[in-house]
Amino acid sequence: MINVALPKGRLGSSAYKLFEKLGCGPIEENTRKLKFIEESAGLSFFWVKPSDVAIYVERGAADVGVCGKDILLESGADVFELLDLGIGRCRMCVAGYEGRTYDMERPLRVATKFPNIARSYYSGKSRDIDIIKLNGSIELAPVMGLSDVIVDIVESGATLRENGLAPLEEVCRITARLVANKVSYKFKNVEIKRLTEALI
Amino acid sequence: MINVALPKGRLGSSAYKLFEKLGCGPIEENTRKLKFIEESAGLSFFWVKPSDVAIYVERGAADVGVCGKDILLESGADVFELLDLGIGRCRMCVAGYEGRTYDMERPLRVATKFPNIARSYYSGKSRDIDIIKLNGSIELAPVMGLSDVIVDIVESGATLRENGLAPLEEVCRITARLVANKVSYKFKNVEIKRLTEALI
Amino acid sequence: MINVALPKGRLGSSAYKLFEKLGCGPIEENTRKLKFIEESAGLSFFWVKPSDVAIYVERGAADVGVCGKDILLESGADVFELLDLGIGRCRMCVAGYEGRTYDMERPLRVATKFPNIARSYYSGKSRDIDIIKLNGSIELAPVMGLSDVIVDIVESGATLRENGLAPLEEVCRITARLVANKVSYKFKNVEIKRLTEALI
Amino acid sequence: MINVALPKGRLGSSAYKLFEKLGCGPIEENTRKLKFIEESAGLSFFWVKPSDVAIYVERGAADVGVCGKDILLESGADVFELLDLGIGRCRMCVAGYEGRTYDMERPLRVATKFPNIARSYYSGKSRDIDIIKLNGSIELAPVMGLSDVIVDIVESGATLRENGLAPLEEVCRITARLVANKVSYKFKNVEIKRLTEALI
Amino acid sequence: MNIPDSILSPAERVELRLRKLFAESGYRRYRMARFEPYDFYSAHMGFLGGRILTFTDTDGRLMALKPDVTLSIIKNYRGGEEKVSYTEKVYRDIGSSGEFCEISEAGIERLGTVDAEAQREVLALAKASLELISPDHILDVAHIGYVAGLLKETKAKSAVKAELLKLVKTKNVGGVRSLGLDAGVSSVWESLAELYGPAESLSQSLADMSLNGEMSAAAAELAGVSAGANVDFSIIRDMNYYNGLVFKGYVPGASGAVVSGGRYDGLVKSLGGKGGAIGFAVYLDSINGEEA
Amino acid sequence: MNIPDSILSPAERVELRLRKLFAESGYRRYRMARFEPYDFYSAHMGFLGGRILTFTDTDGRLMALKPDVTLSIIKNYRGGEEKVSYTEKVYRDIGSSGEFCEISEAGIERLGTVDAEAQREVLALAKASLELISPDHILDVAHIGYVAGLLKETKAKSAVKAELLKLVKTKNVGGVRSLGLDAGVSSVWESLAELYGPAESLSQSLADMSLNGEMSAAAAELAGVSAGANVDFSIIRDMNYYNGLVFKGYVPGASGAVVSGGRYDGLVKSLGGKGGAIGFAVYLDSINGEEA
Amino acid sequence: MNIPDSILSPAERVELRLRKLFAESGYRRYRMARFEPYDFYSAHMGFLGGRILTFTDTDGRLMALKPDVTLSIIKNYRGGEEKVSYTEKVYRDIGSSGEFCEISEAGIERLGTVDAEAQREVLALAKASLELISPDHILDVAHIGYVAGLLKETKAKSAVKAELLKLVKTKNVGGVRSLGLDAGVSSVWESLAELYGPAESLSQSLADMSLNGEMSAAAAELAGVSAGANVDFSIIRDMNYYNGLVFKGYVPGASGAVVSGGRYDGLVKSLGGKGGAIGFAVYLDSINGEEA
Amino acid sequence: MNIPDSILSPAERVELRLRKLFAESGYRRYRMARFEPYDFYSAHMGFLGGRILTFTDTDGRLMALKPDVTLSIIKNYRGGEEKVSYTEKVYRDIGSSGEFCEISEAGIERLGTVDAEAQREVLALAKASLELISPDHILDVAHIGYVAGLLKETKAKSAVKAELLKLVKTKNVGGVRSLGLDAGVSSVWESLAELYGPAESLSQSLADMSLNGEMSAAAAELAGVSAGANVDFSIIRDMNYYNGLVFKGYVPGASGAVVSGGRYDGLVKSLGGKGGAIGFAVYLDSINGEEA
Repeated sequence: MINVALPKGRLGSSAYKLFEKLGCGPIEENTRKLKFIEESAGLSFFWVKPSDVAIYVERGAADVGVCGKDILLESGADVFELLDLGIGRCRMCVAGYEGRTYDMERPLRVATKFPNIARSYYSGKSRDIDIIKLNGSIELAPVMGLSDVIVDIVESGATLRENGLAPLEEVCRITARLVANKVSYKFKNVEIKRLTEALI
Repeated sequence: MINVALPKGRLGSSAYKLFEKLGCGPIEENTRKLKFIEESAGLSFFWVKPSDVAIYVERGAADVGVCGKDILLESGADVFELLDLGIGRCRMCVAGYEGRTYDMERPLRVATKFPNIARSYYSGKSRDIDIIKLNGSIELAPVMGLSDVIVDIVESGATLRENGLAPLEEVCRITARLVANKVSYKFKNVEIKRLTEALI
Repeated sequence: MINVALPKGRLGSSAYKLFEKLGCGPIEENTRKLKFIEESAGLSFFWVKPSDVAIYVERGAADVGVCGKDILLESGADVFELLDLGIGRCRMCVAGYEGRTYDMERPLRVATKFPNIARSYYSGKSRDIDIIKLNGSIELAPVMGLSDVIVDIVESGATLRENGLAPLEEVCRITARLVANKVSYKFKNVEIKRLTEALI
Repeated sequence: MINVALPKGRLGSSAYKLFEKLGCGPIEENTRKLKFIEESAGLSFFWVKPSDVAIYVERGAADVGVCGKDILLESGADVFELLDLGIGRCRMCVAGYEGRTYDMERPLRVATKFPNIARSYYSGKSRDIDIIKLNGSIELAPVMGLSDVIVDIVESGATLRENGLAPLEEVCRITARLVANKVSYKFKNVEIKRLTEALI
Repeated sequence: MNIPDSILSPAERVELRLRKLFAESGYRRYRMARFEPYDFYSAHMGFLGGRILTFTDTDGRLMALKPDVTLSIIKNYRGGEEKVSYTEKVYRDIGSSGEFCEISEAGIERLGTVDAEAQREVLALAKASLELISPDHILDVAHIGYVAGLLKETKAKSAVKAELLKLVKTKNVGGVRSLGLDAGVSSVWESLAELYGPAESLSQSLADMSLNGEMSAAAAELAGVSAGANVDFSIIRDMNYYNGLVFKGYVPGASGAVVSGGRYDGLVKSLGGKGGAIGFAVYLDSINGEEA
Repeated sequence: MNIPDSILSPAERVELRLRKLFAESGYRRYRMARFEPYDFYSAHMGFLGGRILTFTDTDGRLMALKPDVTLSIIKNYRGGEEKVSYTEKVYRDIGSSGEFCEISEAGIERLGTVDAEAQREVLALAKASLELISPDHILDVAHIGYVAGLLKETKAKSAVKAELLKLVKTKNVGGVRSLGLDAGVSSVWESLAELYGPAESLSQSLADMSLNGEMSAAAAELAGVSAGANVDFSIIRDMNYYNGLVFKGYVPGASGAVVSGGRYDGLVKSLGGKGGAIGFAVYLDSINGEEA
Repeated sequence: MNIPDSILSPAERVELRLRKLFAESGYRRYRMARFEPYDFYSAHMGFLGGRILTFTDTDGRLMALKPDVTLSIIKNYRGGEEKVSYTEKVYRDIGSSGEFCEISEAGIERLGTVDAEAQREVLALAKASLELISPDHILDVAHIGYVAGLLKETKAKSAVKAELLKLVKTKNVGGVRSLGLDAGVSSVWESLAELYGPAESLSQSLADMSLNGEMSAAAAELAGVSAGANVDFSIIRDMNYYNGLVFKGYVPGASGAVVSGGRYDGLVKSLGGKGGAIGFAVYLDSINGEEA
Repeated sequence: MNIPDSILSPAERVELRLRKLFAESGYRRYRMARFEPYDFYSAHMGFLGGRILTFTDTDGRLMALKPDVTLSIIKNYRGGEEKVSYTEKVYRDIGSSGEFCEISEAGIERLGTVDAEAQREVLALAKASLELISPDHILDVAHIGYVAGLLKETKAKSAVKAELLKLVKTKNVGGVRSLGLDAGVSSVWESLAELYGPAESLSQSLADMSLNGEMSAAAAELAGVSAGANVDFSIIRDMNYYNGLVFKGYVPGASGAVVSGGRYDGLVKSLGGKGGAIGFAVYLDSINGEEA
């Protein structure tokens, strides 16, 4: 029996669709439950916050999981990255007011949900920054004068435009991945391999 | 003009209701916009993630805000706590499997959204712990064997029961507070005082 | 057989005289040899640099020794101080040019053979100092402008006068002591007690 | 007027002899005084403990000095080393009991007047040691069981033999040097150059 | 000497003007070249608060990056009337980022007799310092003695008393009320938490609220020196060190106080000295450009 | 001497059994009483990885809480054939909590000639060590030389090559493919990332995939020593230090490898020594009770 | 399990024998995996003495290399009758060299009621521990209460009293005499400094020298438990922590005590606990080969 | 603004004059608010020399008390023509006492094209800086390229070459001779060690002593820029960082150089940058009162 951690929400649903190929029942019945078992497929699923999938897998509470690349980069989770599922496409960007310049002598105030990604991105440019860790509506930070720029996920860019902001620099591209716990991978190798191939 | 940070969601809505006393228009029109101004009341509102209100106020991006006590304790934000609004009542609890005991020689694995609160609570009992920081569905952690217990908000306790868990210890009681930035409070003292009195 | 460390030079000779009471042969024959045994008295002697006696005794290479209080203070040796032999009287002093004053903003330059004694003396007066560790002719340091003052042993004070210096402050008074290794004292208690009483 | 620091004792006397070439009066009159001036030669001399010469010169209390290489190595004094005077020849050696072996698992106990030289010598062989800093009669340390070996100056080796010890390893060769303060050398360059040439 | 403004940053200009101001007011300069042992500071955390960076000196002693200058000045105080000023770099972690920075701090200490005149002089200098930073500014004052007096009237466990002080510092009136103290005392605590406004207009009510001589005396002393300032008891400090007047100064834009001071005879005592002490520090790095 | 199991923790029992095992196999014990300077470790971060705790010694030198024993053994290696074992406390930060702990580590180093026999012996000891911890266990092997050879065939910037290694370590086949290398080479990299299974069955394919002599030689060497183990190239280590066989051992329950080792002639060289070196460490603290 | 002596060092053999001894005497084992904050130790320097190495944890807290285990055991003591033993690595600078080492320490703590029986048991275990190290050994005892009582009779400044204790610790009889105390009191201090010999023969004189009830009681208590030991007041410890029996054990060759212990209800109190505490530590690294 | 000298220390007056001088010469000011990681400095010890104090930041990173500003300026250099100046506090242990102090340092860096004109300008500024400190001063120059050229002609082990440089730095002519190098080369080394005097008079001999083009070129470059300075090769610096002109300035009374600088394209390169770099530092704390 393989333990699968799925991200709640839209990403999770499209992720689960992929598992139907393995003979898993339709999602309808399942989204309501926190966890459910698909005997036939030898799979046991549970839903968690997207940003929590990585730690569940890293610590072995799940054998495999579906997880955005952004989460993997931010958490630095020590897991196997078996498959790019090609879903959940977006970009990690620096966003702010176009054409505005900032005093290089004072640290740049960066609001973000991804402090580690932001830190490594700017240290690569040896730019001093003050990280302001937020949990949501990051795009509001510059609007309210809380930060100079933000580092965040950009899909359509609509939210940014609504707030008069624009993507200024692309940090990296994001998609969802199938990840596996390193020890589980070895002790349940056959099952996990089968699963992986089925999802390709 | 006073800048007010409101927490998105249920808490925010009931919080805003209190402002209607100050002659603010009905919420319907306003929940859709990220920010909106109530000229008459001399108030400018914006909605942010509940857990972000404290930092907006502490850093002066908002003059005042509505914020759960849990967030204040976790962030340790340096703000004035002007009013207990009496809404958003709940308890911060340690929850887990009733009657289970844990090896005192190994650190207790604690899953939580509130690492600082958890740390100070257990250090008070000089108990070694491993904090597992999660972002949601904390109650799943013990179920999946990710942690021994959790430290989280408990309202009805229904979610815990569904997962076979129970509140084991109460850490503290929570309600929503009206908080103010310390410098704004002084430079906009009259307005903020009026606002406060109106909300009592 | 008790191992005795004696300080070379004048102090050692007068110290040894005290042992003659225990039936040790006259010094003449013995000063020439580095070490010599007095079977009858059950004593074995050896001569070392006065400033080395303390460490020989502390580390048990000698069971007992004769040692100036200045050496004990400087080395902080962890030994029993059994007897004040009343010989080798002198004073530890701060010496310098009378009536000269020094800029309190800059550290006082102190030349000395006794850095630890000097340091603790001045830290007691919370005065910043620069220690200049010398091995001899300390009185020359101020004369040559190497230091502002010195911390050194003063007997007659003649040497200071010759160099136009004078004792400015007394740090402490010095005499020679009979010291014993702490473990030896316990395992050879009877013999060491007899020895001590004989020297009173 | 050049300030010259001379080492007291045999080395100093033979060193001073070299200065007679510059028209300095015979030593007899001078050894008694702590300091004396040779107007004609434009030199002012003073006698200090051999091990103190280096610091007098480094700190500019003397413009030049005569100093054993052992002192230079031990003190690491930051001075110019203008001339090898070829006097005071000897060797720095590790000495101990021939043919004795020591438990490599426990640090080797090394008695010495030269802790820095000893430390760097043994760290070069990555051998753990316990330094026992003594001020004289180093050869006694192994005899009394205070240390396993010693690191010390060896001239004839007679003293070692008397104590049943032998030189085991040569650390380096020693002679006396003419050293100069780095700033004096520049501001009094002509005089110091003349002096140096005269001593060659 | 004449120095072109162009080679000075706003903070540096203020710093030099402050030094001029302090010197003209007869405050001799104190310089702090060396570091202090960590244990010296850790023994007075109540006075410092915050976090201290440590390093180990070349002779193995645990030292601290100086978080503060006042402690060293007091330590070296040998009695008598002293007027000392300083401008030093100190080390603090700056807000959220938690990273440590070297920041500039200026300040004065007046040691010896601390009478009303002395307090007025120091408050005047604090106001003058604020003026040098920004024409638009606020100076808040409070009096520790008043709180101490009130504590004496408060029948409660020490844990509750500690809680009370925290509630006043966050102006948490509701919190005070919820402690369910004896009504008379409670109402005073609530007022203390709530109170904010010009000293002139509030002095009377402070006097009226007094429950004992200590409080009345404190109210009177405060009234006598605080002209032009606002009363705000949320600025009270550790009562083991501070014992009388305390004050903080603010300018728009800065995220916290730019001037902070008070009277701390308690610190002198705890450092084995005698006599009174009053002074303040100016946090120069919170000055970001727009200035007088 | 006879010791009642009751006074020993599971980890301690394993530790003593390991010491017995190593001693009987002719490995003399190495003891590490003192600390090493921080710079000694920081110069070989590639070998260590992870974080190092520093403190300053009483004479002002920056020292490290030993994160590892191997480095010290190699540093003191004076050439010749040596068989060394150790059981020491080392200091690492344990996973997410980021807090540092003192953990027990045992291990062996075989220095000098490292031929097939030597490799088989060390692998056998690794297996025996796993057996002492849990009857149910897995031993994975890989060969750095094989990867080194493949890198030679790979025309790409060093940044890309570094990326390739990271992708293999996370078994990120898709990531390899997306780099768009020349098809032939890419397919080998993809297989390396994907490959997992018994050495017996995979040795042949490794041989077949070889693109040059170095790879064939490596494949052959691996085949010759790896009976009973699984091939998994995700365990490869820093190539500046490791040069041949590498391996890791796992037991159920432990969150990571409990045995980790390989051949690191490169480390000997970088520490100024001569000759080969192979060995492994056993992480005793990951042992939590259920044991042989 | 059966372990060949050959794989154990002398110190390790003693350590295991001690663990057996402690376990059989009903002492449960305490393990200390994590480090404590520096401030925890620095607050109790009087109990520890010596120097503490610090490092900063990954979350920026100033931590200490544990110099001692007792403090942590007491800190975690929740009342009731407890018998705890430990064998841990601790960190101390070794004598002159000033360099820090990791050294092994074993010990026991008996917490709760500390009556004569408890004291006899602990002393017996101390003796048994010494026996395990060397058949030739000495156990010295003293009683803090006796000194405390004497101090009460001593009319002198606290500085002088501190000096008196230092003089007793160095058996400096002359030093005591030179202080010129009131003759009666002085002579007792002198005897305390001088006194050394079998408890059996000295108990009477201690009783006779008593100047008050506290001293008599202490003398009686000491007499009741110290059979087979020597009396030596130079081993007394910090009186803020120790309050009754103290003792040290010696073997030939070792440069200091190999066993050190006593009663420290004061420490329990200062750590906010209730009840008595007595125990001792064995310094395993001073064991260099020749053993029982 | 006009500042009364009285409120400034001699060092501060010099500092402000230097800032004026540098600003007027077109050097923009660089400020260094934060600390750098220790590893950043330790990787360039050859450039720094001396000892570095470390502390651990609140997020557990090992940081350094900045011992130097140049490294940070170069690290942030993004190419192009740059003229940067600074005045910062740096941390060094002051001579024998071994205690660490916070000391003031001012300096400039000219980055980009370093031609004769640039070198003359920087040397002129160095001289002007010395003039601001004391009318009586000395400026010494040397050329790393000349030594590099000579090393190429020297057939010897690298250990011997290292020794040669040390001997030149201590003007140890005899030491050079005793190495018994090939006569021709040895005599040049001996002259380098001995050489001291006005550049004007020594330039020719340097040219004559040249053994290859590199040396001639260096001699020529030095002659072209060093008017008014003394030649002294004892001031040469680490050749991995410095590559051309080096110089030091002295005033009477100060125990070492008060100005120290040179050309260090090598440092730019080792920090991953492109282009040349020349600059110098002024040690303000060696200024003790008597000044221009």
